[in-house]
Amino acid sequence: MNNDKASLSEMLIVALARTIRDGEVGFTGLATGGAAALYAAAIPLAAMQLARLTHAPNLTILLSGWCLNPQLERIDIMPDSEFDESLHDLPCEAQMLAYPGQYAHKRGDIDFGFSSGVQVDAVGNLNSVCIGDYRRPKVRLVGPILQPEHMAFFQREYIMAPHHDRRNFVERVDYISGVGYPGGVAGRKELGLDWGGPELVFTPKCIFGFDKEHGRMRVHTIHPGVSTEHLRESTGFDLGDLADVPETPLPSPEELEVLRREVDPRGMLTGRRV
Amino acid sequence: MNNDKASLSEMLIVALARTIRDGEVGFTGLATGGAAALYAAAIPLAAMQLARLTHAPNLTILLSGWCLNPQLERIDIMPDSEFDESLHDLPCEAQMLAYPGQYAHKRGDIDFGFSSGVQVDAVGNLNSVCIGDYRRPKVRLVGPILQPEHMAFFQREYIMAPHHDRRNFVERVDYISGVGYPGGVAGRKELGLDWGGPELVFTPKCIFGFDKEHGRMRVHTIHPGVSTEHLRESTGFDLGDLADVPETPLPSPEELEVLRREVDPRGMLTGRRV
Amino acid sequence: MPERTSKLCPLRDAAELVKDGARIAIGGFAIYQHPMAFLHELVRQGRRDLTVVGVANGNDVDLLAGAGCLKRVESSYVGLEKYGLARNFRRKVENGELEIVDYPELLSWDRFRASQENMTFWPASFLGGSDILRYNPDIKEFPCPLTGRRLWAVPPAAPEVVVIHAILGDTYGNVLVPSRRLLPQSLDITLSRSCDTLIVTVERIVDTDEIVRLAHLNEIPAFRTTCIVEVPWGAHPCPVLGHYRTDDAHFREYTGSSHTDEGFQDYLERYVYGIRDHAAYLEAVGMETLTPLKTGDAFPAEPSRQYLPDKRGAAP
Amino acid sequence: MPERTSKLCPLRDAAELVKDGARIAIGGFAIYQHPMAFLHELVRQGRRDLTVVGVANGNDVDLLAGAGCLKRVESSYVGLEKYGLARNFRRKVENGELEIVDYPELLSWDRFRASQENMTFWPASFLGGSDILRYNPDIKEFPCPLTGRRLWAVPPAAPEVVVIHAILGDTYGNVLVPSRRLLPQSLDITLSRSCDTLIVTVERIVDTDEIVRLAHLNEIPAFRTTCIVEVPWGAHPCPVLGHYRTDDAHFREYTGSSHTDEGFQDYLERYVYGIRDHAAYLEAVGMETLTPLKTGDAFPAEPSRQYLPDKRGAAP
Repeated sequence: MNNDKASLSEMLIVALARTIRDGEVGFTGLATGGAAALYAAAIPLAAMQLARLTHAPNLTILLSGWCLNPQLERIDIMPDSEFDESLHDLPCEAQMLAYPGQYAHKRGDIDFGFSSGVQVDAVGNLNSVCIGDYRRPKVRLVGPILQPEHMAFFQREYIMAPHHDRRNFVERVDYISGVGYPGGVAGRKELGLDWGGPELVFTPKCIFGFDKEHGRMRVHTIHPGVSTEHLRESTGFDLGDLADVPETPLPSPEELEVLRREVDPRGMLTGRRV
Repeated sequence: MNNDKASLSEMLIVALARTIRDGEVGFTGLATGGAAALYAAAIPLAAMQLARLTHAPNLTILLSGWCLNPQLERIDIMPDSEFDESLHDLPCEAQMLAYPGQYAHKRGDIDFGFSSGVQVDAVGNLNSVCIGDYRRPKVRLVGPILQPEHMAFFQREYIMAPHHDRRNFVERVDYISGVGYPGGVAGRKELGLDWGGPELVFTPKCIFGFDKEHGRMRVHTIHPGVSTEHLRESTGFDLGDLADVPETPLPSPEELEVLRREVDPRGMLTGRRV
Repeated sequence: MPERTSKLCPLRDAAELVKDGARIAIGGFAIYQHPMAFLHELVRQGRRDLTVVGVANGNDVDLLAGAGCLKRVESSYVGLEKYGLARNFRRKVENGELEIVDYPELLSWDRFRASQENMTFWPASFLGGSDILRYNPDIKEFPCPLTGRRLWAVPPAAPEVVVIHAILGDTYGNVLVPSRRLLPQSLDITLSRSCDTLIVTVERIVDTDEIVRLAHLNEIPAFRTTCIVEVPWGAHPCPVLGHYRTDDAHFREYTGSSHTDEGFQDYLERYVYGIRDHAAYLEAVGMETLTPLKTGDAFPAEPSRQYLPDKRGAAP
Repeated sequence: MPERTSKLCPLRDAAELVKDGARIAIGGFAIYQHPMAFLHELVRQGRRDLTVVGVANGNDVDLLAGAGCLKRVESSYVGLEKYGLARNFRRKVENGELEIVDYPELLSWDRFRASQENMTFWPASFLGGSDILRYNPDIKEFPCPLTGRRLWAVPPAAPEVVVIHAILGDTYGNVLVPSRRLLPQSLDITLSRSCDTLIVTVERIVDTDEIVRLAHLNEIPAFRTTCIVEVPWGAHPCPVLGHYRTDDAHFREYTGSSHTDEGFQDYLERYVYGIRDHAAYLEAVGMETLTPLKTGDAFPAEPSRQYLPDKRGAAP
């Protein structure tokens, strides 16, 4: 079994884990439903746990934003809500039960977090508020939630996109609930955003990075088996020259071994059947 | 014993208790040392307890600012510090263990409190910061502590003065740490103080009130046995016409009975030997 | 010695403290621990033109939206988490029948802190570039008086009435919050300190002796409470942490019915309009449904005070 | 699996994090639970020109003032409660050798909250008419951007280094605060969140298993802590709530000695300069003095980890 080829999830987990540095604080929420839960919670958690076991022993995991360094190996099924009674009993190092609490998000205590949006645009803005006109929307969504804080106060943000289609990756979002790089890093500064912003975007088809000077998203790596034409067709903004874009690297055998044996032996996070 | 004449403390306790209304929230600190402790804590506590037993059953007592409705009858000796371990074990209805806590002082939740100062002046300003020039003081005192909050946010303040001499009651304090009525109620409004301020001043010689229009202190009642000349000599500002000032009223036999039998049967608060 | 005043009050009278057009905040978070019995009573009384100011709302706002009680909502989230979008809310907003003002989540909490501290605004540093600003004329830019930094003044939540649901309280209005709490319970505490009129519905009224025994858990002292109402299962179908679980089947019935206005009117008929009061609601839901929802109790009840509606008869 | 990094550190090295001229905040309140062993070490190392920013200070500031370590103090109170005025502090201020900036008490706490939340100022509404304003050019008047109301912008506390004393922590820097706490312990928590450099001295280092068992009391997670030092009796002569009482006799010796500069230099010679380290301090004070100060323990110790300086030898 452990010689199987890496799955898409495993590839993303490992790529993400490699970008996490020792001593950081990572914040993840919880979400419900297959792909959404996988990208919003399971992949981030598995990546953090993998980083911790390989090169970042001092990483702090902030599960659901309030459960610090949970003993993830004690979870049988992935919890599907952030204030579930069962999470309260999960052994961990600290619980943040009041706000403001043990971390000072406005001081920049959080090194990285994970967001998703129904729309993401070419400069990395996020939208979870509405599709269409704000006053008479075609679809009213849930609202900005914690996105504005994620995209302003966290030192960097990973955008997790369970779906990669033209309707998700648009030239301009219909409502900016999380601010990307309009005008690049200088543009953010002018807006009063001294740090933070999206760093990478993980999708089922590629990983995006950012040209932070000009503020535009660019393809960082393409997943094996995805053609550049298919990627262009699935994306609502111009991707520029894709000639030199490398393939998303595969996990090393060692990483896969730690991931499968120690991080997620029961396949709860990767959805891998055991 | 219960037919004894009322003591000075008892007279002040009863006079104070009569001004407390049902449903109010009263805040008292704790202090150390004979007269200071008597005026800052014992008289206020006894008056609140008396009010509660006679006409204000819904009074909330905030002992030390954090212990709500303590069962005072369980105290053997008057605690002499606000965060004493023993106070933690005193049965009460609620404990405020964090700030901001159960009461919102900035919203005006506190109806009345008690302050004292080394100096009090003719418009009711308080000083607990320094005597003499601020930069090179003759005496450096402890600092403003909670006086600014008492004199701005509490609906009214009782000033408790254990000593009544020219050096305590001055025309102008050397440092205003608690604001009285400069310019009267209108003057306070201009300063941004929408409510609050000193209401009565209890001393061993008299009770002062305020002409709130002009903002000056005036003698409300003179204690029995104190002459108007002696009062003038003991006070560092002009007291005006004292011809019509009544004597401080004595407790009724019923009030004295409740005070001695129920509020303070062991004489802990009134200092009365039992 | 004169008697201390009881603040105990029937649900009906408590709901009358919320007038048409009032600005209210509702305890709970998303789909947790909302004072649902109270909201049902508001719907039954036909309240109109309410503004709800909140942090993260769910079936509380969706119910009021579906029953036509709302004019405006200020929040960071209106949704039903694992049960999907809040369909009544969504329909009303898409039809232009309900105004929504979007705020970031923790800033929404800060707005209640501003009210708790009587601040005339809350200073935020991070709104630049977001459409939060574009659609919200109540937020004003200003320079930091000390550093000159660009900041935004955000209006306080300023609820006229706050209603929360808790486990225990006494007749005077003291309310305990168990040490076994999570952020939603802490938010309720902030809400309770942000207003002048506070209504608390509780699962159970206890003697003040019990409050004294657990004084360190008394987060809402009597003087802050306007009235207290005993409403067992008062958050159903939401869970109450340390008391009972979500009624998953009821939530599915609710969301199923809310696909259309007509479907939701049927739901309301079944559980609100066609029902006399909360005791009748519990009968309609059925103890055979409720009892299995019980969890370990944060405050183990004295057996004599356990709520058995079929034995007590009268409605709370 | 790579090893997690220990943040355990000798007192001497921890004290070196506070540089001459630094702006520091000291845990505790008035005469309670200050990190006295740490302050003794600062004095021993001859630190100069410190600014202490605090809420209510006592023998912490008085010691540093008497030892000539201070340039400036920002606080609402410097005094010794039942032991009277802080005489070293008073003498320095009256001689013009120490600058004091007076702030109201809860506003002083708000200043730390401003730092915790990275606010560039804290808005206060109640300073009009007081001499707080007259002598403090750091506070600026401004109009509320929403209501026009007259307000004052107060600077954040902005400590460079915070030092607090607690009962328990682990080697990674997790620190527990017992549920049996009072406002001074809550203030320590606020302080710990207001800075980038946080030093915690603890009575006892425990296994991380114990932290996990009491995770709801972990108010300072490891990542916020810069270094942690095991210093039994580290607050003496102050009390530690849930651990030991005030050493009343020592406080009287202290205040008696502080009537004059000369007298206080003798005190320092006896307990600081003439003493190698904290273990030697405890020998100087004597276990026969310390042991009777013990109270019921908020965290009952495993017997094997109880501190017996005569048996363990090496100084922390």
